Amino acid sequence: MEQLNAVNDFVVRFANVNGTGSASANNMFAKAIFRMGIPVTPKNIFPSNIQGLPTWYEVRISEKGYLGRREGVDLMVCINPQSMAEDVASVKPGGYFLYDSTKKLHPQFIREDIHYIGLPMTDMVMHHYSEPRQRQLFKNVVYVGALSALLDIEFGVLESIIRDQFKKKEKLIAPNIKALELGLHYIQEHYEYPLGIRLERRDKVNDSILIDGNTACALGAIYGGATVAAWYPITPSTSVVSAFGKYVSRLRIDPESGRRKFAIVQAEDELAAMGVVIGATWNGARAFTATSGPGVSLMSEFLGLAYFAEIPAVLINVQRGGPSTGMPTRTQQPDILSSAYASHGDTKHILLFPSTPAECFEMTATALDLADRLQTPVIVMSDLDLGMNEHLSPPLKWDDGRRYDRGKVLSAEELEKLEKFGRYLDVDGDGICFRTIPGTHPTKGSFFTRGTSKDEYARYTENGEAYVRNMDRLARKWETAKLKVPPPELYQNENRHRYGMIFFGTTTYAALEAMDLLREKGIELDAMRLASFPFSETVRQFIEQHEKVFVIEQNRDAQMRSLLINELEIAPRQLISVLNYDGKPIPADTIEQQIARTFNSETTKDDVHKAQVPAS
Amino acid sequence: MEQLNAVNDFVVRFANVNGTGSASANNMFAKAIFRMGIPVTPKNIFPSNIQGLPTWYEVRISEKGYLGRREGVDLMVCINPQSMAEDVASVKPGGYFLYDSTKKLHPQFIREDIHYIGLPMTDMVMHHYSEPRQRQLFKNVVYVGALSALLDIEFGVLESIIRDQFKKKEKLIAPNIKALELGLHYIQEHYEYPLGIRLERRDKVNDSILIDGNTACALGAIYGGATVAAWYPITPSTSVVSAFGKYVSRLRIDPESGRRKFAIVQAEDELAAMGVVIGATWNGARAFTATSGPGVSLMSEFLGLAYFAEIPAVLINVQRGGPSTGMPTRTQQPDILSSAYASHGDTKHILLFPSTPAECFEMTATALDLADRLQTPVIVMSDLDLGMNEHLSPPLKWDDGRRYDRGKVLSAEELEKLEKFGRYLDVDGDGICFRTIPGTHPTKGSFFTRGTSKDEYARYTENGEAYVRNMDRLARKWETAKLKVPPPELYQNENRHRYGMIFFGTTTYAALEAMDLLREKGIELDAMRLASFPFSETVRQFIEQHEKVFVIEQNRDAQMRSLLINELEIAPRQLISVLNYDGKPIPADTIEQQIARTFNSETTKDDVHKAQVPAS
Amino acid sequence: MTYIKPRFRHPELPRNKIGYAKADYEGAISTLCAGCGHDSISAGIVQACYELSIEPHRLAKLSGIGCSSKTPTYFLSNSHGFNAVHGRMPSIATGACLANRELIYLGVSGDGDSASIGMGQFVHAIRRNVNMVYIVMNNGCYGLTKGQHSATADAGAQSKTGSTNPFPSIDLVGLALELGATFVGRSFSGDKKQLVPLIKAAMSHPGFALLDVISPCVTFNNQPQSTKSYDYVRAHLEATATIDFVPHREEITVSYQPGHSASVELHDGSVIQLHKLAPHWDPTDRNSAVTRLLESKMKGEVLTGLLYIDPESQGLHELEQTVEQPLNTLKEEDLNPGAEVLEEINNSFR
Amino acid sequence: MTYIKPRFRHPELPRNKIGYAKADYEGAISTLCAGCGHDSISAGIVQACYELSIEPHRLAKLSGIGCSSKTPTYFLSNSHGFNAVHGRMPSIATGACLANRELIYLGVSGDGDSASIGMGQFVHAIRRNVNMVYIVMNNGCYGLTKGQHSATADAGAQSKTGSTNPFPSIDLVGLALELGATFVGRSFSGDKKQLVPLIKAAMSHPGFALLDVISPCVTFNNQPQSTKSYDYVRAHLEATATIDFVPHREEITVSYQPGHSASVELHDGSVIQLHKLAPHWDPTDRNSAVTRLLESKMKGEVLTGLLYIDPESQGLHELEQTVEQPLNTLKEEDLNPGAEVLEEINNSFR
Ligand SMILES: Cc1ncc(C[n+]2csc(CCOP(=O)(O)OP(=O)(O)O)c2C)c(N)n1
Ligand SMILES: Cc1ncc(C[n+]2csc(CCOP(=O)(O)OP(=O)(O)O)c2C)c(N)n1
Ligand code: SF4
Ligand code: SF4
Ligand SMILES: [Mg+2]
Ligand SMILES: [Mg+2]
Repeated sequence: MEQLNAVNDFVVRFANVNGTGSASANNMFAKAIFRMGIPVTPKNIFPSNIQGLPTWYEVRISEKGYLGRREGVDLMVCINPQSMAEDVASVKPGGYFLYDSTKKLHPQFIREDIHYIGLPMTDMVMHHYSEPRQRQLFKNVVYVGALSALLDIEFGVLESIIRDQFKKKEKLIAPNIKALELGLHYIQEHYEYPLGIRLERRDKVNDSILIDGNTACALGAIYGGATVAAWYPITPSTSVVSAFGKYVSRLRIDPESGRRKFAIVQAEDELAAMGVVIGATWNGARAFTATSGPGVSLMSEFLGLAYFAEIPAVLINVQRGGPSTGMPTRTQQPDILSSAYASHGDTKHILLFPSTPAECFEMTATALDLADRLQTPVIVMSDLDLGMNEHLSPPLKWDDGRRYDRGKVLSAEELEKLEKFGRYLDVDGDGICFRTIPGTHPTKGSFFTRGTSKDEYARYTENGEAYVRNMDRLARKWETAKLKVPPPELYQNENRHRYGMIFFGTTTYAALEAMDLLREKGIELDAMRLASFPFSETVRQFIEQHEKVFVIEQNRDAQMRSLLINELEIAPRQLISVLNYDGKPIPADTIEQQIARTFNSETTKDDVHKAQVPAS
Repeated sequence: MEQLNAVNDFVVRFANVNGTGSASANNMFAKAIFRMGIPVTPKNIFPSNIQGLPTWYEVRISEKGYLGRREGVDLMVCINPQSMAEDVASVKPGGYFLYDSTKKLHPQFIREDIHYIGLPMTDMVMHHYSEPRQRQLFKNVVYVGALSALLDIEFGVLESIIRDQFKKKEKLIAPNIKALELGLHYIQEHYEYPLGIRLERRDKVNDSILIDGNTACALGAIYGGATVAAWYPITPSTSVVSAFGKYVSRLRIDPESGRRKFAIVQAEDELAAMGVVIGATWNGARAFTATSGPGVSLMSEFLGLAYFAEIPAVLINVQRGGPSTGMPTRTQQPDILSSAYASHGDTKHILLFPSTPAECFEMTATALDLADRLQTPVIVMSDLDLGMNEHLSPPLKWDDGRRYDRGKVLSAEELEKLEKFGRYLDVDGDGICFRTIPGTHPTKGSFFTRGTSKDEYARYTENGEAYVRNMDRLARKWETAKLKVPPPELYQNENRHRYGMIFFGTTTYAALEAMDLLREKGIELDAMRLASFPFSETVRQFIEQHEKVFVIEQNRDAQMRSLLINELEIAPRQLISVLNYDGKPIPADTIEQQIARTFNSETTKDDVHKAQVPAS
Repeated sequence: MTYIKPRFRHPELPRNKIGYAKADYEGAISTLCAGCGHDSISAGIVQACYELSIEPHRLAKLSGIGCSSKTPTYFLSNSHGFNAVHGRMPSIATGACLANRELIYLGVSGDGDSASIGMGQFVHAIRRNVNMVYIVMNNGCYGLTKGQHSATADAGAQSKTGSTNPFPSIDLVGLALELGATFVGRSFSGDKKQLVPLIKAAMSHPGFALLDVISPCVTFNNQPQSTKSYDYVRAHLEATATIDFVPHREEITVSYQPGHSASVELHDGSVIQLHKLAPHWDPTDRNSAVTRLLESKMKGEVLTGLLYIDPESQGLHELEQTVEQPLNTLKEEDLNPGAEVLEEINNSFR
Repeated sequence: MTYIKPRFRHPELPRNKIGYAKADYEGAISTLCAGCGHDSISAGIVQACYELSIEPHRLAKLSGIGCSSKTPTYFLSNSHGFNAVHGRMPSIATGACLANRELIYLGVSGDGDSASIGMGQFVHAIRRNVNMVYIVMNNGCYGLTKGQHSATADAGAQSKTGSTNPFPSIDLVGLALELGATFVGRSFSGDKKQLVPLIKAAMSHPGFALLDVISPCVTFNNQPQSTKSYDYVRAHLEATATIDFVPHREEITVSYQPGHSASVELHDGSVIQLHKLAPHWDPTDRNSAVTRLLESKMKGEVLTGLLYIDPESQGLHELEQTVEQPLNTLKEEDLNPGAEVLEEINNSFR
């Protein structure tokens, strides 16, 4: 029988039941590989439920540093009988299947073309542990121990992880290590090891960290000086604010009084969450909220208020599968249009597109600056994949010399000198006006904030000319924003190819890998990663300098493509969609195949410009 | 001094204070002209307030049937000292100014180039009426009487209107007629009459009616069989449901029991209003709601649910000036994008664009059919100008042979015959599936409606393939919709010119007049009026058959143009924006000027393709 | 439409009056955590519907979002179901109810779904007296999003993630009484003997019937100090009375000592029998219910049972004066005034 | 920041302790209907702020949408104002309050704004005990949209457009008591003598202070049978007690007979003096307030005055344990843990 062979380049998938504590064992597995200096990306595929349903943990190991998802499983670790049929089927021919051999495997699960490794996990834990909860937990550790033999994970690394993890519960260290050893020894006694697929220590992760995007956003908010966080729980954004809470409770407690230099409001819903943010920023604090699709819909009225009344607000939109409640535990990038144009009337919002946890950190802090500078909402467009999965990321960086940009806020002294304060006077011609914070000065600088039309002095007016002046100034501010938002990343010094590709956010991982795959096939493209909306001149130029540009994104309606066409006045036929919207992170071969197909259909014909071939 | 002279072609503006009962006198004025067979369009320009602020009523009389707004006032009827400076200034040179001469006019209000007509209204009513409220009300009637002499309004027509109006309060007829006579006689005794501008009976209104769009929508909902109306009050949509209430209370009471064949829910907010509609239609009734911008934002989450769970819903969006609370009593077309793409995730909604009250009627009834047929929300895009102002309109028409199209709903008998019912099975290949109404059959046809991803049998699933199948079917349904929605109106049998123009809704009035104005200047264009979204092939062809197409709309961000580019894959440079967004209905000369300017800049250059020159 | 089909009968299975077995009222297998209170309430619903001989297709089940709101999948699979968006089920139920006055509407919600995001709709459904049973599966936390405090969490409660709730708990029963609800009951998922007759009574009530059912979340909020835990509720449960529901036309068999019992006759002729009455409490006197509830709160008791019923309750259809025939069955000829009337209307605009 | 500038003084104008004249507390000219109750409440606010010697810039005024919500333009033009979207002022106020604990927050809303679209936020602002005065200008209708019934309209009320309200009226005071509000009062726009000290007391209360002020809409809901009309309220007004507010450090001059009066001392040392007490009512006992209110309702009385105050109230900042220094004044050095700590954090992810 064929046998898969590979060093540091394969996919392991764990099939668990949720609520059984498998997450921490699985994390240990990924972290051990990371500590062996090998690039790794784990992904959780979990149900919208608390306990008892199938959940998967998929780990891609890639010495080359490919961090996107890859289809096909090399080694399946099967703990969940519920999903066994599906799990057996997903193993690549020649691959491996580790299962609980306490019970004999039913013949229907036997494939001729894969290798079975039986580990009597249940038996082993029944024998060695007495408490039911312990049995459940250690079963997970046992299979990690087995994997350490099967894949050549350095045992010392696993030990070190356990020691770190239980620093404060030392008692637990020994039994955990024992469980590892149980698995290890069983394999050593019963099987040839390692398998054809295995690990070897490398030095490829440098100073990287393994962190999820939501935690990084939370830290960005802390470093960016947010003091008020308001939110309403919703998957997959919930952990942004829980991580914020965890760290501020350590980092922002006044040592003398024990009191808090922050406030977290679990609001009654998303409307209120956004209201709290707007109230706090209006009053001069930095504030943010985090939500997902349904929350963005509910926030639209308030987003329009913040746009029109010009109040800073930071929203972290951790996108999930839509529409409506959609696929709450699956990933997509489907809120681009609804975020960019949230609310009725002529509104537009700033969007930032982080693609790594390091960028989640940086862009959240930047969003707080931009919101203050531009006096408008800024939406950080993360997604479930980025937010809830751990990613190999450059370390988070903060320059201690960096100051917050609080934008145009007048102090009491400045007000004192001012002849007459006009909240909506465009003094500098950049569309951004000076604001004042309540309580600043006894007689100068007070004004009325409203969502209705107003004149330069913030007085209510129904005068059409005043309204137009104000709307045109907002359009001017939008032009200013183009110069302030993070620039796109170009992957070449100068454009050299006829075709280009554009991607953003989590699509980046797969897009970069696809570029390599295409290059192997002799197809070369220039590439650009979008970092923000509104789009700068660089984006326009990139598109103009190419005959056709592939726009890779994870939604059905090619929303980023629409936004590019709309806002840059691009001819639609120039932009070719590469889409994936099944709720799983887009894999490199989907991109590679869709692009290659276009290339091969004898020089791209017109009919391919919207090649919405769904992946998988 | 110059003197304006015109028969049946001028603008009269009344400057009143709101809450003083001027509306009914002003309406009488417009109606009299209408009954003299002369086309007329009145427009209310009112503040967001209940009493005591300036309000204007502007009547355009146009024998040629131009029903858009025209800048410049020929005759100002000034009852409000608050706004007098502005009102004096707005009269065209050679025009007329009718004022209350009880008090002498302050010299600052004297212009050399206009004609003043003093009418001591306050004196007259003080003298003839004793009660304060009567004095206030009859003052308004007095000036109408004066106008009857000044403009040659047939007195008998005014009398007939009063008789009709007070059919049930006969006592009021005589005093009203007396008030008219007071005004009439005063002019006859003190001035030469008629003025240079005056009326002459014609036969130009045929069987037209003078009605506001909101009432027409309400009647459309009644004729279309809506039984549940749910709403939350908001200007300018409020009168849709109040008119619905008024007519159903007459037309839909069961004669035997006195009970109602309808239910009107004044919901606690717009979210709830949309929820009630969705609940009612899910349960097999026809239902609708009406709202304006802020309401649409609040409804976005529910609109996404209705799209994804495929529940009919009709929403009448009477647009007003945005963003946010914006200009609640001014008109715009600013919710096109937010309505078309309302809600997060990949969602799209059907839009209908009525441009006359007759179409408000027809399209509301059609919307109820389409929503049932396509099992999705349908949004009727009216606006303040169309909804709240009276318009000269073809009569409302209903063919008694017309049947409601309830779409694909299975009866108990059909279910009985069915092997297995699958709510989301695309049996016919048009993307539209069969639905069942709760309670139909004891054992067949029940299913679970949800906003989450599901399979063909309405079972919850997190399976990516099932999700993609469903999303692709929804995209197929969207294609079907293109064949079902009302087609655009073309104003020529075949396209003959290099340039075309596209307009929709209330922009139509001014656009058609602008076409004539342009023709006078030797500029000829083909024209198309959009009636719906998604756009049909005809729309695409019209654009493709022209070098450039002007898209005329009333918002800042050229939203319809965006939608055309997005959905039809049109090259942006082909579409040139003509915009007006000051909250007043777009006037013909704004359009004419913007188009002419483009034409004259020696063949349209590239830089004009987004000529966002705001009007006024 | 009533559409009772003769059904194949397993002789050994007990059947109700319309020939349905209990299995006919069940749904899909629950995916909730083992031991979750919500599953017991689902079982109570199944039991009540079976005992009342409800035709499943004559009932519509609605919910919002949450573990609790998932339960309609787990009962009555022959009923149409609607899983709305979070907190917005009451408006959907209002619309559904207006469309067809003949079905029974059973709404299921959670404390997050009703007391936080859904507060506005909850209040206004009560105010409108929408004809429906509204069950809140109240566990004092957000189960589905992993255990955050809800607005019914106890002041001072610690969540599993360690945060302390500094805010007072909202008492949905007290709130409903204040708002003028016409049927207010509280129960406990672990007390089927009380829950089932309460559900049955609620289903016969013409108007909004609130059942606030404490339903422990074993995964996130079952610490013994939580007032929503099995231990706490068992220790502090106090009932206004025991309850029997005697449907219309059934013979009343038990009779109780006067003074210690009361019976309330409903519009459709069914009777709620209450015995071992709490002192100074009259089930049809709202003020006495309010007072009784205040007392219990002071003592830290969990007061359960039927708290208040307005036997004169007029449901939404009465208040709105809709015709007897369901609105969703009215046809063109009922609804459309026709071309002739339209011409008259046109004339009024000339 | 306290920033009292010496001001130019017109010798003849009376001044308060910080040298401001009443005119310094006024706003733009009202555009409401002549006779609208809301204008009297605005005047009451001006009076209260003047008497309390509040520095106008140390107060932030917030509102939603409606005629009532327009009033902040008509008082305190030296205060920052925020006219939010409809029904959502409470969340804005919550955020504002958290950002700066040192300002006074004065929220103004209508019955539509609070009891319909804003119900959820209203309830949760109470629950959080947000430090603010919350005045509902309650006229039982939607003034600005032309007189539709609001959720506080009387059951059976006829609107000017002729529709009858079949639903019970929501009593915001009863609701607030049920929800655990820490300061609950009701007043009448036409009773400045009661209103002004109530506003003053509310402004000194550390937490959410609700003032439900009946404020007739002369244009749409002033028919004598409306419980929100001038006539009705004048005829049925019943006060819990008359009220005096004695600010911190002022001498208490009047003293009343024991048994007929009570005084409540607030945290900041100011004192609320109540006299001619309603029988069986203790202003600091919530249950007695509930009972008193129930009684009044039965009699058709409009019970006004201070109904309940919790002198131990802990406002949102206490509950959230925020630092003394306003959050909006914290600087980089207070907020940013610095690069070194970040490196430690990075390490924890290796
Ligand atoms: C608009 C929106 N916000 C947030 C969520 C996420 N969410 C799902 S269930 C839930 C809370 C459920 O709590 P509860 O109603 O008490 O139900 P339980 O799970 O405790 O039974 C939340 C916040 C959502 N689905 N939609
Ligand atoms: C989202 C939204 N819906 C509706 C409206 C329209 N609207 C403005 S004020 C108002 C009601 C105001 O009633 P209330 O709060 O009682 O104030 P009042 O005018 O009676 O003082 C409504 C419905 C709005 N501005 N925004
Ligand atoms: S998390 Fe709690 S509420 Fe949800 S299913 Fe589990 S026990 Fe029940
Ligand atoms: S409409 Fe009513 S509430 Fe509004 S200003 Fe007039 S009287 Fe006051
Ligand atoms: Mg719960
Ligand atoms: Mg009101």
